Amino acid sequence: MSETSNRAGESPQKPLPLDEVEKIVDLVKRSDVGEIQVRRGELEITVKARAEPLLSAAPAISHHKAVPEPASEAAQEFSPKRNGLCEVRSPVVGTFYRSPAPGEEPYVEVGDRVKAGQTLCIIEAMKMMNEIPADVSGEVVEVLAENAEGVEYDQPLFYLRPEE
Amino acid sequence: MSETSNRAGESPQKPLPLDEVEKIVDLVKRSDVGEIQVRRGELEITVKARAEPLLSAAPAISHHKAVPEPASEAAQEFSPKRNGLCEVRSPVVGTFYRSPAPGEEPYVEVGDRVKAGQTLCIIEAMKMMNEIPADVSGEVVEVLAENAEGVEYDQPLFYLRPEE
Amino acid sequence: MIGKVLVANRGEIALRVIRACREAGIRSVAVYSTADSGSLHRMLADEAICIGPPNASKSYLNIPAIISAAELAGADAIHPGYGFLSENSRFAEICERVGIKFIGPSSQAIAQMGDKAAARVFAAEAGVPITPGSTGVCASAAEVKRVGAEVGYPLVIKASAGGGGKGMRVVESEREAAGAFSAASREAAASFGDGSVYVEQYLEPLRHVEVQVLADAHGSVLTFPERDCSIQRRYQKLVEESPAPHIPQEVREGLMNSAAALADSLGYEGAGTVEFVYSEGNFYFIEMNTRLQVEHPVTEMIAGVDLVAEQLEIAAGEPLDPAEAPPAKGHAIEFRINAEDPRRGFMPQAGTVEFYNPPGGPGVRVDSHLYPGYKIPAHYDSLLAKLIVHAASREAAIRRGVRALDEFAIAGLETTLPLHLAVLEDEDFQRGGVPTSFLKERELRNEKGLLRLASVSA
Amino acid sequence: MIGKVLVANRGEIALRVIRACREAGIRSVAVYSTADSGSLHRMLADEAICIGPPNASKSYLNIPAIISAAELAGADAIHPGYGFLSENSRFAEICERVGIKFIGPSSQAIAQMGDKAAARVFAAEAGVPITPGSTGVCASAAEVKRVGAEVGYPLVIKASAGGGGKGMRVVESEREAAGAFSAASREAAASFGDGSVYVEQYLEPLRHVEVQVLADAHGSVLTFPERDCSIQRRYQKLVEESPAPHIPQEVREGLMNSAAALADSLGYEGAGTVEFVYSEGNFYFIEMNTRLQVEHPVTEMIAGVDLVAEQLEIAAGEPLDPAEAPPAKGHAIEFRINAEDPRRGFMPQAGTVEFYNPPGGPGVRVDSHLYPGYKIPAHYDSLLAKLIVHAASREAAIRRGVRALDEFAIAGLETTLPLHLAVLEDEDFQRGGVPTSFLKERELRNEKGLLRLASVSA
Repeated sequence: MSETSNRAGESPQKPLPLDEVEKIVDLVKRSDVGEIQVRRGELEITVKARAEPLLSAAPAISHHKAVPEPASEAAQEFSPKRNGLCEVRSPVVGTFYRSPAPGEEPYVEVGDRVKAGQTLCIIEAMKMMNEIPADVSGEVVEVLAENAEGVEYDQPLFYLRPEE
Repeated sequence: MSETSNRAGESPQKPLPLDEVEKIVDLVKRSDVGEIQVRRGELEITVKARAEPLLSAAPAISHHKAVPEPASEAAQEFSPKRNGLCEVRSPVVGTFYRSPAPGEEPYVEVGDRVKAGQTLCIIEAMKMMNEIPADVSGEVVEVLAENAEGVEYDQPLFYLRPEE
Repeated sequence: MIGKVLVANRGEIALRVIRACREAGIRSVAVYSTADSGSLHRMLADEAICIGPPNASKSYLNIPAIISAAELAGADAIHPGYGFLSENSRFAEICERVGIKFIGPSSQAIAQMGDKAAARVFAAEAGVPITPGSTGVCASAAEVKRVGAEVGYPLVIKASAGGGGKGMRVVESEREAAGAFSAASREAAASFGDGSVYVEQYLEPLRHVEVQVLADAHGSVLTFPERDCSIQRRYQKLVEESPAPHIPQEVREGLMNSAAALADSLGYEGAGTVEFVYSEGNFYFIEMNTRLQVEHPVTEMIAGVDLVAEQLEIAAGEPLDPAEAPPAKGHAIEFRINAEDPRRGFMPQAGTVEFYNPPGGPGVRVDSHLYPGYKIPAHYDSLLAKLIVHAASREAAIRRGVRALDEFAIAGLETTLPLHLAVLEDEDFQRGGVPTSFLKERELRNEKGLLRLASVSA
Repeated sequence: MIGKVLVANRGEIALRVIRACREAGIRSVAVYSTADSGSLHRMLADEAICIGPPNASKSYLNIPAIISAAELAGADAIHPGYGFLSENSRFAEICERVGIKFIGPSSQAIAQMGDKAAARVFAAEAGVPITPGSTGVCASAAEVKRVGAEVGYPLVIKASAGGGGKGMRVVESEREAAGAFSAASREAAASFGDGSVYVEQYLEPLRHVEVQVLADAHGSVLTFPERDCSIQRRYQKLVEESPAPHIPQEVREGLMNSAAALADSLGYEGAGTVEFVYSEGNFYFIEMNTRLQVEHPVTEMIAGVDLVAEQLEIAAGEPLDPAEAPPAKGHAIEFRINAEDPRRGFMPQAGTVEFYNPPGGPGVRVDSHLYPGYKIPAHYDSLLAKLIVHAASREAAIRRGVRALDEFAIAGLETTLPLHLAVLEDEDFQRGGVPTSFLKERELRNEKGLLRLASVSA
């Protein structure tokens, strides 16, 4: 959270009234209204009911695949940065290889520092080798795909912690 | 409600008027409006009803009867008393007659005072004449069905203003 | 000519009739109870009249209210659907008396077939094989014993006014005859207001097969290849198919001819179903249902006939065209999707349909009154939807059934959908021709969220 | 034997193929773009692989991504559906090269029929009547004039690589030939990367009729009674029916024989459609679509055939059984329900399906990827659902169509549902056999919330 204040005369050091937020959350849930907004001066609290009562029912029916799963879109929106990490995703469908050729050293290991543009892995698609570069400089925190396994478009491959 | 103006000189420690919020929530729910917003000075409270995501869309499609109309149940719950009036509803399906026989005087007219148990009309069903009594004593305020017309079960026939 | 039909029913069958009226250019009038104000049958009919409170005895079984509604709406005919007043001869008679065409047979034919003991006698006289047993009603336990001595045990005592397993008792030996007789009579009296019972040889294992009949007002009778309705739970059909698997062609012809002979000797008019038990190559008459059945679509799918449209035409006095019963094609199976939880003793479910998406694609038909957001009233029967699949062979129909059941999405309450998938997975069912004891002989197991049937070990 | 099929498509046709695979015991692999993560085809397939971003050129048209997905999933065949890569001979060729069975004809047959000018020549050689016009491509306006002098005006110039009305110009007289030639060539070059055009006599009024073909790998060809697809808007079909109204039996046979002759001479394999114009008792070849068509269900309904199941069997090398084309029964009509607002110039609609309840009951089939809550992506074509009705006669099918369209509930966006009701109400349509100019000659009027068609006064 930012430590500088964004508006003149405000007192941002003051703690947020989380207990009041909680009470309003309660009220929204209990009362089944769509939204409650309370503003007083610089303080503004808005609580919206979760929309889509439709699909929330989906988990109730176990084997019926036809009921939509909660779309993964929302998840994807947030994933590029998780806890300040950068996600490197696959730009193509293909087979993920961590090293240039079988038996050779992996391009990167967890803990390695990489520079933007440095090759992290290759993805083979239709006999074409696609080198996948790091888009930021930083540390390799996690490798998310298995060597020699298939990856789909947009599948997360690595977590990088960008340099400050 | 705070009387001090917003911005400078705020008193953010003042607790939020959650009981007032709760009253507005009640009002939204009771009144079936979409949104209530109250503002005074620095304080602003907005409560939105939960959107009926399913059925609110119904009016959008004109000729498709298959989309459920807002069920009349809710209306029925409230209708027995409207503005302190008592509704007399038809207990049977049949033809509504205001007088005992063609050419005779109606049982009651608007403005008449009736006693509980007094016949208000007859409804003919399968050649049977069903006398419909007033269930309270009071004044006939309105006759809601047309003489010699069909009425369905539960259809409102009269408004009575009950005696104090 | 029929210009306007009152549909004296609710749920999917009311929709079925309303749809047929619409397609025939006939106006439809729905009647509904206050519990059904949000129902599709109310919304899709041309007119709708509220006839009473939720309790069926005061609405869908309320004869004066329904007749009044028909008179108010100016309907010239009433379609009773199934259940409710559909086999009530008094209702049919009142319709006849007030000059409203009852879409079905005469009140006399309904009454004749409504008395199950008398119907047996009537069928036997028409040359239809009946199960060995009493001639008409049994007045005492002694008569049950006399039948037992003659045809052997086990026997089954049935309520003459009955149906659906009520007032029914199996008698394993002469010792049990007296107790079973009085229990059955008592139950019959309590259930139907008539304690009369009759007794038959109890055949087991047996299959339930039935023949769809159409008869016009001019003496023509059409019959269709039999339906097999042996997948039952407590005498309630769950899965029906047509044609019945492994039935020899001469038996098929025997069934169809018997059904035609019975309809003929009754002077029957309209749609009806003659029910038989089939056991070891022989078939015997059980009863005739003088109305449309829940499972009529399986016949429609294989025969390419529209039975409700035919009912409307017959009611209008039009003659049947024998070309309307062309050779059946392929195989059809119907699944009754009920608001019951098969994982918890088939506990009835009520509540709101949170999500609803019926399956589509080739060879799939859904008859249902559901829609997303529909509140299922707790007052009526549990049938939510009928899924009917049709394919070139029984094997293909089973595979299509699996596909469609798996796509069928109903959320907000538990249904019999997973039970049907378990039935289709059963090897005996896949071989075909299982007896009515099929479900009783199996237990339901929950495996990784899927329901499976396992034979009960002896 | 095919064990696993990758479905290189989306929407209702992806579901159609997935359903057929499921029923055939074949595993299915869906591919989807990030815009389709909430799509039913992703959810109903056995496996699903994301192949790219929303833009179709990077996902559903992305050959390397699709081939990679097929290799990753271990699919031994690819079904291309319609549109996208279904008539891309290079794609079929790559499939052939990497050893994945392309479910459709050879890349060579696709290429032969993809060049419309060459296809005309090929058809003529197979003995199929073609519209009088140029032999192959026209290199210059002078050649157009030469054809004009020979067969008379009006003429129509068409793009050889084309389809769907692009690169098409009507030439009313010799004066217009030069301008039309260059305009058509330019548009063809811009649309298809190939400016080649050819010229034909412009027949008007004309009807669009087409014949469904199935051909196996062993030289057997089956054809089915023609479909009439004359209800079009800007060369996009909206309503299709089979059989075509008022087509004499000898013309029907001529159409079916011509289609069979063409398929035969192509060494065709799989499902395909030969398209004809029909004008004043004569028919002429237009083009052959070397894939499944949107409107294939009307043939399925009247012929009782499952064309996608047949495609799968043919791809597995199984021989066709001539008994699979039995005499057609009844009449079927398909309505394309598009996300377009007919009241506002057919403006495309996107957004969320707030309420969805498809019609049910007898003779009604719905092929759709919608569900309540589905967000319609703006990136792809506007087809939301196909409603197909089947009944004993054309009149009955029209009445059933009215009934089903009226029940069909889609809320949250405007659709072409009301347009279809207006078409069914039109007296000329009801008589049957209207030309492709049907919709152009009428204007849409809004009357009390209902859409009606009114003839444009001359």
